[in-house]
Amino acid sequence: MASKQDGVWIKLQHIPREILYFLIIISMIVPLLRPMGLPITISPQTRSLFDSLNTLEPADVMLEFVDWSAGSMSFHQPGCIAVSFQAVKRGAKLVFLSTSTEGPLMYELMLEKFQSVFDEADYVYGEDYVYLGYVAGEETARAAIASDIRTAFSSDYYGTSLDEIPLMQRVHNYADYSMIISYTMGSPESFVRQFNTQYGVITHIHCGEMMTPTILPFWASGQITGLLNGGVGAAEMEVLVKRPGDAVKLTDVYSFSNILVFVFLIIGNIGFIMQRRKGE
Amino acid sequence: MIIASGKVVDFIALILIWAVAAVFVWIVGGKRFTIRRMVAIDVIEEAVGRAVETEKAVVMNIGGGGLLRGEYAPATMAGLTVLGYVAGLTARLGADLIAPMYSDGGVETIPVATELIRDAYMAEGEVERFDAEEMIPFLPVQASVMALADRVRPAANIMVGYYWHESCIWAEAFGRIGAIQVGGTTNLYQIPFFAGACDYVLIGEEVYPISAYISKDPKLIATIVGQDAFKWIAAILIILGTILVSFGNQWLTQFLSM
Amino acid sequence: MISTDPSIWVMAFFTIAITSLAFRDNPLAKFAEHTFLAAQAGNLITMAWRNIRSIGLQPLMKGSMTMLIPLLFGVALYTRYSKRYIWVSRYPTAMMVGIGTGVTVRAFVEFQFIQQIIDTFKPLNSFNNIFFVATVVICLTYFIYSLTPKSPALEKPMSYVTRLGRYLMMIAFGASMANTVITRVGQYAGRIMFLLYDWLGLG
Amino acid sequence: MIGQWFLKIPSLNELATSVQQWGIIIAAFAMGLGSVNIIIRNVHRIQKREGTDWLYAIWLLAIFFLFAIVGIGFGSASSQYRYIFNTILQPLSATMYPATLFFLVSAIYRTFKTRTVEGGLFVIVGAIILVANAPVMAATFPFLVSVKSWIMDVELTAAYRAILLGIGLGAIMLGFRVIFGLETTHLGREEET
Repeated sequence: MASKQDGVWIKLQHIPREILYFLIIISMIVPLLRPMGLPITISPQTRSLFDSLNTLEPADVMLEFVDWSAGSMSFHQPGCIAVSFQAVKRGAKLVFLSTSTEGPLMYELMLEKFQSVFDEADYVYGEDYVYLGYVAGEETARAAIASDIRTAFSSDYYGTSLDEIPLMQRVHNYADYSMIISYTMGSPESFVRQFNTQYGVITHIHCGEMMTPTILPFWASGQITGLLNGGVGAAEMEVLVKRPGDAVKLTDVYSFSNILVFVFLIIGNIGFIMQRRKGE
Repeated sequence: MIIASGKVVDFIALILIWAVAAVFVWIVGGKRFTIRRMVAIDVIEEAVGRAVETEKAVVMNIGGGGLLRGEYAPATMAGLTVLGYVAGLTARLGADLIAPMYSDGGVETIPVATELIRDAYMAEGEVERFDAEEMIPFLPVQASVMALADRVRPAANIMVGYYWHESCIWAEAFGRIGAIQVGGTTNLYQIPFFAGACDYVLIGEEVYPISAYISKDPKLIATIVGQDAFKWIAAILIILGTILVSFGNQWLTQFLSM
Repeated sequence: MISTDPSIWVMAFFTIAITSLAFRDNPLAKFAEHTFLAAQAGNLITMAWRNIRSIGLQPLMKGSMTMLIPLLFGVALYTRYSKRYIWVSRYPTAMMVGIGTGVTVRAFVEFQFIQQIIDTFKPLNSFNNIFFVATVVICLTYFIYSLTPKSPALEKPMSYVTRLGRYLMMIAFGASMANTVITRVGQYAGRIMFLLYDWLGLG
Repeated sequence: MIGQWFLKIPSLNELATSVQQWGIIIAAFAMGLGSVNIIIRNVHRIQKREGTDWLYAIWLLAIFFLFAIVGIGFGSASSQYRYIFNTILQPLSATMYPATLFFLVSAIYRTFKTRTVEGGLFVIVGAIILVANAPVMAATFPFLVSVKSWIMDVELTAAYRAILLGIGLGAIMLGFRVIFGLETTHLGREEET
């Protein structure tokens, strides 16, 4: 009898990986076609970002680093839209820029969805918001932007000189930035180093959940003010600004696929333990 | 005041840390210090031994960080040291070594690695077994890792260097075929895959002492000793500060924020 | 309704081709991967050129001669392909490493050392705080390799402490791994959304 | 650079700012190095004519030049460039990294095993967080949320803080080695490439 049971365990350890992949894809498709709309709890990290955004005054300038690549568009784009929406609501001026190569095109894709918000709020390009394009050099570039934005950019993305842009005429260096937010899958620490540590600018980060653990210590110590935790954080932000969108849709996907992965982990390990017990 | 406010202690600390390092490197020297036993070395030896027994190969990879960028170079260099060590072991014990290199990241390490492996085989008098074409295949794209794992089916897979998303592909591909795995990277958010899939994982900057341990380079050991001194200082500061704060005394906090 | 836009079909094809790689190494996936490498490199060149032109060449045209220095250094990087002039590329490389290190390292003392130590000063009035401080110290001692007590009486407890540190870090890595799952799911779900909504026209 | 950080000397500040700008320009040039490598390697592959391999190489070069020529000729803000980017690079880039999910799932099932105490802790905590990350479970069993937030905010933050302290010191030491020339052996080596 025991051997029959063991046979099951061994079989459970050798499910072909194609089946696993198929199941995980199904677990993502079903909730996307049949959304459930589960309640979303707001984490303290997201809450502190939201509270910080609400301190923005109409003349304040906020730097938004559009640093995501197509890979993380699914949650960075909704996150950026939700944050920018709140900033626009507060009347803050937005300066978008990129230090990652796919950034410019990601900005334009984001703008397609966001233009209507700008129009509604009577935001004029060049006066209320501006996009500066890409600058090479990663952390060196971030340092340059903090100390003098004109060393990194001489014109905006569309070729207009910075001095001819009304908004940029009063934006020069760290003293003019009220806060910065970076949407990144690269190196979130470098923004904190160059903006917060160096000049004390309020720094927010939106990165993937996988990187959150590595920067949580900086959030705990207050070096990062607001921390959006990937897709979960983006969904929380959408709920907070009362504009549910793509990130909220993703929430249901997490339910299914996470439980499925959990089941894989347990099956794999029970099989392993049973097999080892038999081996002893 | 010439020093920016809020940075006084930082400035002094930087000078102090460097001064202590300089003392260890140039005055005390690293020779009189030993690095505690590193389990990873035992695991690597055991893995190569297993490869010899089963007549399978050993795969060693150093990631795609390259040597050009400051952030990634130290990990790649540590990886190169380990590569030299593994090459020495395989040359001596008689296992086949395969050290795949990325062709789309950190290409500047390829000649360095080739040189290193040749030297290792030369030192063991096994230079006729060195064959660059066989030993150092280029992976045109990272995902051909899977194909490599299926083709070679090595007994051991050692990964030390700087890894990004591909860490997971490596760990999975070689874990599936049951190879003994040793992994180490300084990219914090990739450590978990190595931690889960490897028989032994080098956590973060643990890759540096291992290369000092292998190379026995006194200067390298000296910098490790310098760092250790400040880790003790950090630990003592934390304990001291915690005790002070518990009694409501903010003196140390204020002093350090100066 | 399924999309009739050819570019959506191309996008869908590439999405599926790359995904198929996870199942098996195949020519389609190889084709898609090559396309990816090429397009990425092309994009890099495009972006780099914009940069060089806007902050290097344009100021030079306007007469700021100091811009010649970085431009020449930049061109010098390419001497690495010539066996004879390879030594020239050493200078821009050294300069790049130097600037990069300078920009980063100056922040580290405050950013990742002093500030982090200050925030660990927690009053020992709750279990969480005691546990927190103890964990930081125990894990930190794991990373001490050379200046460890040599006397046999201390060596043994020390080895227990370092092992405990390893266990504590493993717990953190387990949590971190689970977080990675959610990131990857979120990213890939974006592709599924594209395939379902934009390509197949469902939902 | 380090001087600019700590000291308030105007002339030093200006120098540091322009050096930063130089750094950006050199970095932009360095981005082309990879492309030169790609061209050299693939021309080589075409010359070798092994199997079907050279066909891929031709295709690769064609796409590369398509992007480079459109990008430099029309500019990256042009609609032409946007079109090729959005149809070709965007879906590829968007799938390349997320597809790691499948490897991750397979690794979780097959290789993340409770071999040792370490592995056991890893798997157990991983399992708890996986469940807690599923909103459905978090809504049904609220205690999971508090377990998760304890692990994340206390355990994990403390453990990672220790690791970060170590890495921070390592980086400071690296700066020491670069500035005082202990790192030259590797720089010298690299020039041999």
